[in-house]
Amino acid sequence: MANIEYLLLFLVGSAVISYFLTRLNSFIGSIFTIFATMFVFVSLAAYGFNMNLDTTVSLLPWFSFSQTYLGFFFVIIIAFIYLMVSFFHPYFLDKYPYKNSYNLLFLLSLAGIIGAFYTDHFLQLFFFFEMIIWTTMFLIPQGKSREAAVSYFGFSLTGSVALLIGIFVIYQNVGRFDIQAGLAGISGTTSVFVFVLFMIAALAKLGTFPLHIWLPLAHGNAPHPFSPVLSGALVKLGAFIGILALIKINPIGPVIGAIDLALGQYIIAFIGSLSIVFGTLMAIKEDDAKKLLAYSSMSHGGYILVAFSALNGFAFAGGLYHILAHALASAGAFMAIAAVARATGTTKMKELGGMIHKMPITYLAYLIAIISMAGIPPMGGFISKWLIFQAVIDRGMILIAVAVFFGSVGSFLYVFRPLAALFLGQEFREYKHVKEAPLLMLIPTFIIMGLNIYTGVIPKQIIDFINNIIGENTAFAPVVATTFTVTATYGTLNAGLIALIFGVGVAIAFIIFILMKKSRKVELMDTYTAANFVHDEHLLHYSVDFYAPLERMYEKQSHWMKKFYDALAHKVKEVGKLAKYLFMSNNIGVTLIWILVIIVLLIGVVAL
Amino acid sequence: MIVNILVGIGIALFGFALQTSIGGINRKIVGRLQKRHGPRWYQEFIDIFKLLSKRGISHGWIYDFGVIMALGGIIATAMFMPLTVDIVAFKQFDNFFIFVYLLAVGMLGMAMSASGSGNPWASIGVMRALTTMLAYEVPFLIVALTIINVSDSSSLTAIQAFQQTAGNNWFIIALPLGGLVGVLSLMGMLGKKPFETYIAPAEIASGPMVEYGGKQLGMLFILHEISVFIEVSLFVHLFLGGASNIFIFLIKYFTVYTVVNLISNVNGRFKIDQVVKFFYKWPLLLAIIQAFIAIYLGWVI
Amino acid sequence: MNSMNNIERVKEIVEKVAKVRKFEQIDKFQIAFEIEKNDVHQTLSALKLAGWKQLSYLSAIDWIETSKFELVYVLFNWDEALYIQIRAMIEREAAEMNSIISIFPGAKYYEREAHEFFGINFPGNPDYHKQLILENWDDIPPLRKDFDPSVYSDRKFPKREYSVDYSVKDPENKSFEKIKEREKRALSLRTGGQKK
Amino acid sequence: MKSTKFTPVPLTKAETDKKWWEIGDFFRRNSLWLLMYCTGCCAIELPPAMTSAYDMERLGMGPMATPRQADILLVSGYLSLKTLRRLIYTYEQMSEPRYVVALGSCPINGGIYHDSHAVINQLDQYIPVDVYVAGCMPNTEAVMNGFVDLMDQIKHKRANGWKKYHENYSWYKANQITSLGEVDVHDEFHE
Repeated sequence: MANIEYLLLFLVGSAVISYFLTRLNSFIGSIFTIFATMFVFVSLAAYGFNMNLDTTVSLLPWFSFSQTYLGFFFVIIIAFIYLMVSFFHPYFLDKYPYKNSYNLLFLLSLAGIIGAFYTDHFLQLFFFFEMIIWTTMFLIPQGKSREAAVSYFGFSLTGSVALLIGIFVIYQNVGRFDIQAGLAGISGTTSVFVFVLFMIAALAKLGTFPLHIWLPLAHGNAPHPFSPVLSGALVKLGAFIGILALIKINPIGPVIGAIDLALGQYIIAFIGSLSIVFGTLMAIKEDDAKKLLAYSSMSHGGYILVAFSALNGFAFAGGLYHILAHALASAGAFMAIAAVARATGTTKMKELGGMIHKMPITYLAYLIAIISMAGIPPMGGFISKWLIFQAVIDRGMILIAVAVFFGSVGSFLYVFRPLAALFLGQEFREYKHVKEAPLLMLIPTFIIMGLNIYTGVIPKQIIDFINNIIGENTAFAPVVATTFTVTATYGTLNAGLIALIFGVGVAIAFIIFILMKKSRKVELMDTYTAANFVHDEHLLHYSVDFYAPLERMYEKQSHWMKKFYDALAHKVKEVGKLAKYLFMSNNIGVTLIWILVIIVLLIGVVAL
Repeated sequence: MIVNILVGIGIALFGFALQTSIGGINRKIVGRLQKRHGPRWYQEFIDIFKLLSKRGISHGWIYDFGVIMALGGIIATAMFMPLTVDIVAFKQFDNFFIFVYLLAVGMLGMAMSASGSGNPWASIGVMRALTTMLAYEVPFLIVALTIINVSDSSSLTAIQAFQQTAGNNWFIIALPLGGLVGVLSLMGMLGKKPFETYIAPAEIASGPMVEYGGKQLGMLFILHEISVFIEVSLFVHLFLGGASNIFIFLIKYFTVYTVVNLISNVNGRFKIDQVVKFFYKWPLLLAIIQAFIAIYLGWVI
Repeated sequence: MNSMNNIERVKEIVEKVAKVRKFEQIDKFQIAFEIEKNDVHQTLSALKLAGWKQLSYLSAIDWIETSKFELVYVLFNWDEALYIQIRAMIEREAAEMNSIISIFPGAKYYEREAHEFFGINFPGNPDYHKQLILENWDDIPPLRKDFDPSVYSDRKFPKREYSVDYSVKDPENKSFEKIKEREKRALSLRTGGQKK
Repeated sequence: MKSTKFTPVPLTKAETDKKWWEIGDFFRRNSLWLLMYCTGCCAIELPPAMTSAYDMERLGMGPMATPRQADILLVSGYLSLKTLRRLIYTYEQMSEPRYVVALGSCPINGGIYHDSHAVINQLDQYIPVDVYVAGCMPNTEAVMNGFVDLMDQIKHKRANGWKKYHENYSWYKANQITSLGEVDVHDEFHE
């Protein structure tokens, strides 16, 4: 029996050990981190599935744990991403300025995550949240930029302050810090207030519109192996809070009759759809591969919000499925980009090209990840999007459907861009020496590839587990699923059949291909150039401003949010300067005024 | 299961043969329109077999793999397509979204292969194709949403059956605005003028296909014929009440394709941003209005 | 007439900076000055200041009898309808002319062309010797008068040799039948395969 | 009554290949796609050949955008050295089998440019030409007739220019090098 308390202590202990080991030798330290993460993941997977974890507390005072299907769903996904990413550490650590503390912080943040999802106490939830934020905040600036960490911290702080206020409001009303009881205990205006506060926290963590500025900055500038964690795992904390608010609190407000949905949920769905559109448009425009994927995370965050706010069993299942599918897809994509960045030292798409000839396996990993990300069968993303579509159509949420469909088609555009610019196209001479990623890095790549396909072909186990969550948290009917099929409002989806038929189709195409005459192999540079002689492969590589005609149409509007936040930051700075002037001035007059004010106050207090 | 798969392959083959002949007949019709004789009706078959018999070039494994994946995806999509209410390989699994998204596998494969050839024009063509797709797909999906909501199923056979039951009109009549949007989107899907920006032979040397010759190009031609078959039959099933037997299907199919082709032949070509602006102006607006009318007000003729 | 005034004005400008050896009015809108080689730069800059801002063309003429090259600079004014040609004679042997790219940067390519086709050197132009139009030229510059293109063509490009004399007058020639057959076929093509 | 007994004779591989090749020839001659290399004045004869006057499409022919897709390289007019270099490049990019049709007298013997320093005299010294259409310029019937001739040649397996190019590659290459020099063109703007 694994005990959560022991797991936490084990993680903290191994964090310290890994610090010293890394100090000794970064490779050994990283290998140790892999084993520590693996141990945690395996014990969680072995005991957590059937809720067999031991939640008794003996060593840690004031802490209390309980296990839920919902919490486990998140924990197992995130722990899995952590495990996969830890395989990358041995090859990246030497590049970072504070490599000793890297593994330490990494393991500590995992401890924070396990705590956050297993606790049943609001204050502990907040504590673990802060633990995650603080550890990751020191991980992010080890990448390219410190500004990114500041931005990340600022927005996370907004979220956690909102969360804390919400917690206190609940405590004030219910008198307990217990999560289940607390959420169940509030009603009326209080619940609306808590709903808003919790949603602010959720939006900030999920990086959705309008609290999304940190997302591309943090994802784009974080250390390469940490971006998959940020996008695949940590962002999902927001989804967790969102579920608490949207499903558990679910305040009674005015109901929109046409779609039979409460106003609060509709507003969240609308924010989600704005996030989808905005994230899609920005991702299409982005030149840095990691920032592009970050914007795609934002758009997928929007999908998750839409799914949970539709208040429909299929949508709820679809949202959870989407969390899993997107975690796998975005981790896969980010890890592929990380492998490329390790080999070439850049993630800018205009500087890269033709990596497929050097790194075919990484390419395949990226391909499968983006197929899932774009929601194309036979990968996991299709099933989740299909479930979400059912709910959107069922409710008749037309405006939200526009955004959902736009994001779905738009994702073809942006996921294809790194594929074309970074992996395909001309082979650049400066990367002639590049080799495929080392075996240790290919292990997680293969595993994630396999899981991406698995989630898209055999939905049974996942849907069954999601049904447990539905039964535990909601009153929705469970989703009917057999080994290969999922049934929803408007018909049945046979994922296995689709994969099989796709295989048949490819087999037929392959037979046609193999029967016909063998092709003549030519060089990449030997392409049709209107018979001109071009000697520089950079000139034959189309990757800068890929969607120029489309980008031109919203170029001017694309900086609005950034400008708004810049102006806001400017105002905050001004207020800060005023405060500084008032309280920390060298001016004797100001000091005298303060002394006078204090004396008057004191006299007043004494007199009263 | 094996029987079903064989039926599916049969449908895909039938679709290929059908569209290739009708494409040839349409070339003849267009020739007559331009006061020419026009080619033989089986000219497209000759073109495809000729291409398959030639010895083309290969730009590396992704160039070949992409073509195989593209053709495979399209054949797989065609295998799900119902011809009539009864002739369908996989009953109740012919979900509308499969056609939209499985078609995308084929397109992704083709885009991958084209970009893998290393020709900048191919990439530009792919960019244009994807942008056009972003334009026409959203209005079309909104109309499809309305149809699914009204007919209460997303299975194509069920939608056909819904339209064929007494008292229900074809959706092109029941949802007139949606029908208009459907026609416009179909033209975008088929890459007919004025939305054929991504082929543009004189401008970007036939776009994605610039580097293809020999069997690869032949396979892309097969792919194109089958995908036209899928798109036109999708339109027939969604808007024109499907078909209760194969002859009705043939008549409807021929009519739709010919009409679209004739419209396209009297048009010029849009610029790529004009395509996007066009689709996000009128068709999207009409689609949303139609959805409001049909879903919230319940006005379905 | 306005253009007459212009011509007078241009004459004045040119005569101020250069010794005009010959003035020629080609037509109403074109005039030509023949000046000394050393005055060319001054004249061009003066005319540029006066509004003839565009160098339309720069070329050369090979006067093989007098063993001279004549350089012709054609200037164009966007505001007044008057072309000015500035002509200067240079020696044919080791032909050399200082570059004018400091006045008209666009002359870079004209000078390269003149070098390639006449072999005139342009010191001051950093890449006048680079190849511009001809690819891998291996003879004397082709537009010089002492270059015989026919000989070059015979040497360089294989010629078709005719063993049979396809004379139209020859009654024994079988090719008439072929021609008749072709005409028949052409007729059938014209009529779309229908026999008349 | 003579009884004829059908005895299946197994074909050798060479014979099967030949049969397939004949079938392929049928398709190839009925679907000839052109790559028009419009170098000279003869190109003006192509619009009437394509449009309603003569309607090339009824023979299954049509213009194509790139050499990869095309079957015929249509040289219309004189070839300067610079063009020839690019023509050869284009020819080598085409898919096999490939045919060359040359219009006008310039590719035959230099035409009115026979003594120019920049124009070559005889195209078949550099790449194999299957059909020459003589005339300065040839009228449209002659052009169409040239295409029909090519179809005839394909039918009777005489359009073997592309095979000749493979067999006598060194001879063609030597000719190209004498006239053009090594293919060594620099793009000074992007160096």
